[in-house]
Amino acid sequence: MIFLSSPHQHGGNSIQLTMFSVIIALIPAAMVSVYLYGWLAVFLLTTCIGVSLLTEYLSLKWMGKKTDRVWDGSAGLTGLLLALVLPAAVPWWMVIFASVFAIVLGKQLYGGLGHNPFNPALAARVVLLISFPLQMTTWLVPMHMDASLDMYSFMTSLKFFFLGVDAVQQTWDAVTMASPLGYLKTELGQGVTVSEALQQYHYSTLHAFIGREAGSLGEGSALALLMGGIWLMARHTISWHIPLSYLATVAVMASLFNVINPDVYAPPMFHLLAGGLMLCAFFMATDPVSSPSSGIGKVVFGVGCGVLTWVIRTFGAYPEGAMFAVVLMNMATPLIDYYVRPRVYGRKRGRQS
Amino acid sequence: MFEFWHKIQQSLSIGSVQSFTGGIVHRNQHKVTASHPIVACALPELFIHPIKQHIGDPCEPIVQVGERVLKGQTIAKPQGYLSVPVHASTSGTVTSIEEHTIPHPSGLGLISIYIKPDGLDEVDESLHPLPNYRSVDAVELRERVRQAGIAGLGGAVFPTFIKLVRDQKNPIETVILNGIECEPWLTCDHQLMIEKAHEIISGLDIILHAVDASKGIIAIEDNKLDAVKVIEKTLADMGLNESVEVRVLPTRYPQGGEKQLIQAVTGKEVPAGGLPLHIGILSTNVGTSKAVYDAVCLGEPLTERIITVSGDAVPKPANMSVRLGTSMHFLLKQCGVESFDGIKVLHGGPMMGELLSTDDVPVVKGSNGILAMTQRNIMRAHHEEEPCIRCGDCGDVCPAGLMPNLLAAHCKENQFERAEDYNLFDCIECGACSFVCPSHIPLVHYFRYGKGQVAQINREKEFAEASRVRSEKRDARLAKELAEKEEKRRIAKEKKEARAKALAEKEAAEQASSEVAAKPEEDT
Amino acid sequence: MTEFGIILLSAVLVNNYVLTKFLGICPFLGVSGKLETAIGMSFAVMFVMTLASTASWIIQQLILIPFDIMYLQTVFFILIIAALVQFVEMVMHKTSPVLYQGLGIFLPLITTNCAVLGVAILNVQQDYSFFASVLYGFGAAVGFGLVLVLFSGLRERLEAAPIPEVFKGSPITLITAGMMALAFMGFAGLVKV
Amino acid sequence: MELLYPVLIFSLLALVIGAGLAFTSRYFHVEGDPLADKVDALLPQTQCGQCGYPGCRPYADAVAADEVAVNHCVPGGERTMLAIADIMGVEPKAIEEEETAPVVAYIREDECIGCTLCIKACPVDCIIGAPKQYHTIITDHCTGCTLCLEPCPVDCIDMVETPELLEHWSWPVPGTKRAVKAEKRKAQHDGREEGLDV
Repeated sequence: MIFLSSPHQHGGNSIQLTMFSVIIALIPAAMVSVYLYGWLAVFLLTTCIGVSLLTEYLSLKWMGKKTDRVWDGSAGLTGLLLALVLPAAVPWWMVIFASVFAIVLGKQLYGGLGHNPFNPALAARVVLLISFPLQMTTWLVPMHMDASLDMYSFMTSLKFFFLGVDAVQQTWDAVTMASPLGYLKTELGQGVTVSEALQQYHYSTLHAFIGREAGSLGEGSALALLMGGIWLMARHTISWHIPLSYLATVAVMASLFNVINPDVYAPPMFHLLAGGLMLCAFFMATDPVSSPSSGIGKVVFGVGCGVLTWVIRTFGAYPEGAMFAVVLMNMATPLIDYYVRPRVYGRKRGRQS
Repeated sequence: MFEFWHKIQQSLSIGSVQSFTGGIVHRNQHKVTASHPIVACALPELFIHPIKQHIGDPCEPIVQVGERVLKGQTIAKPQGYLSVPVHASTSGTVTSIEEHTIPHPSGLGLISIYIKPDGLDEVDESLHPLPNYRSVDAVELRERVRQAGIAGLGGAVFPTFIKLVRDQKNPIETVILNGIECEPWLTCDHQLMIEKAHEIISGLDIILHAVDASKGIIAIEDNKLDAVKVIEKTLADMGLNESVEVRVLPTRYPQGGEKQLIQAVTGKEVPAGGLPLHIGILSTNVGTSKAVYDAVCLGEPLTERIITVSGDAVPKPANMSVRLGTSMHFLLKQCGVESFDGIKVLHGGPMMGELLSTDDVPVVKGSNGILAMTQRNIMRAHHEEEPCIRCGDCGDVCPAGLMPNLLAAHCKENQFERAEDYNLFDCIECGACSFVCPSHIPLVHYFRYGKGQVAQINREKEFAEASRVRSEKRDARLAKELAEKEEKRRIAKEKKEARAKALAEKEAAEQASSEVAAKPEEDT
Repeated sequence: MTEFGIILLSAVLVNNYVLTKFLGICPFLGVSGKLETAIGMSFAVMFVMTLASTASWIIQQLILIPFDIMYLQTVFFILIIAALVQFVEMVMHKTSPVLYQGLGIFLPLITTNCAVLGVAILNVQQDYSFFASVLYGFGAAVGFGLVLVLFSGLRERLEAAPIPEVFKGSPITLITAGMMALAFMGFAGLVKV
Repeated sequence: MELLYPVLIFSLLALVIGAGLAFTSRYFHVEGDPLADKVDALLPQTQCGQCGYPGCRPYADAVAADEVAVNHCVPGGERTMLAIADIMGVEPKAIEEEETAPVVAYIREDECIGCTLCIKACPVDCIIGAPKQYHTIITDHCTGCTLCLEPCPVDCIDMVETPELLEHWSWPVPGTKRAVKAEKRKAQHDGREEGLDV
């Protein structure tokens, strides 16, 4: 007899259910990306997800593990998330490289699902950013902004994706623009004030909120991400701790410094809606594997992410601070789990036996 | 409105002040036997009474094989302080005293007293009823509760008399009656409250008197509103609604756990390593309260209890009044179970109950439910373990505030010191963590494994220490013996030498004297 | 004041000794297996590095420059730092057993590893004042300690992971260290030195 | 001449430092830490001698002095070996002998001739008896060292497995091979053919 311990009843939750909920929650964001970049977004999404699944399958096969793990949804989710943080202008080989990196070095080498110390999608994104800084900071003009731009038909998109900008008889200058964060960074460096810079950029908070600004595929629409995120929180797939503490910290830091010197420090709303913050707060930082387990640990994690995001965005060389912040806090996760523990019933807070 | 607000609180997992931390809500309670009236179980052909049915020291049989015993007669007397006697459930003959499997996950046995009933059901009347309990001394009440063999009937079977103390340092202010019954399937306490409200409340009154407490609280979950009505009405009839309050709590598991109930009712926490007594609270199950009433007012020791017999493999589930010592096999047959193939028997509820390896096990004081489940249903909960995705759901539902995923990982890697550092021994094994785990990790099993290993390591350490002392004593003894021997040898040698010397001297003297003697001869 | 702050921040995060300067890799990989050890090691390194930058500054100013024997810099630094650490270890062993339990066993390990020597030499190269060099030494050590402790936390987690056989041990450790270095690139440009 | 100064300064400095260190090492000398005690505390104290030393303390002394490997304590098993390796800061080494179930000695009293030889051999003094009287073993104190087997002239001592006590029962690791193995052993012990599958 094999001894079986109580409980003899189960709630019915499963890994697959969790992963597919997150995927479903990301569908609005993916749809916005298609609205912004048309066929190009479709190519990127399918390539990322397809290559991720294929890599996962091959890794599992080569390591002699059960290959049905491919369908637990985690590889697909990694692929989807990776696609959503990539700029639309990246060439096909970079997409494949990133997907393979995310699955192999980000996850499978560490022993597969549940053991990766870093968020695989973000790890791949960081590697790409450091290795190919130019391509990773080139943002295409979204479809709705320039109707005359002949970029987003099926054939041109395909050509652009595989052969580059020359194949579609365009120049980089014509098809690209700066993202709000990058633009602000450059202008601030030249001594322009925040409000002037935003005005020049024709920045609109409403547009940023519903997602009409240039940026990575899925980062654009705060609205779509919020919808997905709140649905996940209502479903208990993710807890409120990380998103709330993360966003609140960024908002508090930004408002504080914005009050001190509004010419140099961007307003909180700008920070909240710009770049990958929403995506990171709801879908990257909440990756269960690489974030702390306890509620209070998650709050600490979120606050840490928030501070680092604001600091790197404001002072660092990379205007996109959110993903660095999350990867940096991923490193601290084991320590947070060790030192920040919930209060045990009948004991005082703190570590004692 | 209240319900709606509560749902919001639960879905946002914000605990209100008056609630315990963590916990889960069972979507399907499976309370199929709710409002089934209590039926008496038939007399079986054999009773088996294990000599230990409570937490603490085992009893010692005081009857002989072949002896005739009466219902309620003490057949095993307590050994040590933390122990209560065992009584015969009916009149009959002791047929043997030997090991029998008891309801324990190990499937191991314990010395048990076998009684063959004679069908007469003659009662031993050595315990006098004390209907005027208010005039009885608290010490006598306590002794009575002990003699009646009462231990917590909620499942923990902690001897009840221990709790009934009047401590000057920690006076008990509040007595909480636990009518929560938060496990799915079980309904025995629910039905007991409906049918025996008067007895339960009288029992509470006895306990209040025994510990000189001023306030009683009967805690009931909001899925048993009919019981609340009955209890409230009875309280009003008995004129006790001043001192005793009915507290309706939202249904949540594991609210029936003593520590959790105290937190939910009073907002206080039992300090780690302490007892409810230390914060002036006594908590006991409604069944125990009824047993106290029986023991004091009727002079009946604990020989039967209410059990829910249910499960998806039971055709006629019921709440039954069962004599202790009845075989579970017999009980399930009474409820219409024909074939035991592909059926697993659970002793207790599905969340904390034990899976029994055989159904030939007697009902004991701690049996609050017997669930016969189809194997398929049971195995659905014991899905193959998948890697932990560290989602932290287990920590969110943990009523003890632990981090079950890390704890289990350390137990799995045999890092027990780390596990203890993560407060392994504060785990109450409620099973909420395993219930919500998306990876189907048997977390509670890992904790039990860890606790067992730690206990074993400590035992081994103690044994090694004792062995070292014995070995060192032996070495010292041997050294002493050796030294003594040396000493003796030395003394012997000295003596021998002395003797030799003396001899030599004597010889010399003799020689000398002979020489002296010879000299004159020479001279002559 | 701002200058000191910048020195500290730069030494801790931006120009982290381990992850951007690749100094002190051997204790970083060697003593990061357990969290407790890593913490002990971090404090020991903080202690030694601060001491080393102080001592090397004094030697530089009092002996090397006056006698014009700058080319013997390395030899002198090794001598003085090694001796100092040995001395401190012995004194600590006698006077404070508790502290010795925590730090003492690590002291001989790091007498003159590349990070310690590096801090002494870099100080001299950058021509810091006395306080600045002490602060720089301390900051570098804090950065080292921070990374070491973070890394040990990660490694403890890797211990339990079912890593493919060929990647167990050093390979996965180095991959993780590489990922950490990449993440620390995020701090680039934080301080313009 | 130009080379002389640096060499002189360096040598002087080295000399001063060397002298200082020598002085400190004498002045701040500390007795070696009681490593052997720590090792001894980890050993199971069976005094069985299976390690090749006449008891646990001598083995602990030898391990602390780095004379012998950490993997010679058979009764201690893997856990003890790992703990010792941790203290000594060496790589763990597998134990060659297989771990066996815990046993205690048992004297078949009707065969015992009362020679007291086993009493003398017992390292923990847990055999009671007098010359020409039956001897018996205090099972609670027996370490299962088997040292009493050899001196017995009539071979009346058996090593029996300690019975599984209800209070000492502990849960096996969930669903692993070890659990299955434990179950098989138990099934054999009970005379059952094969463990039931749940």
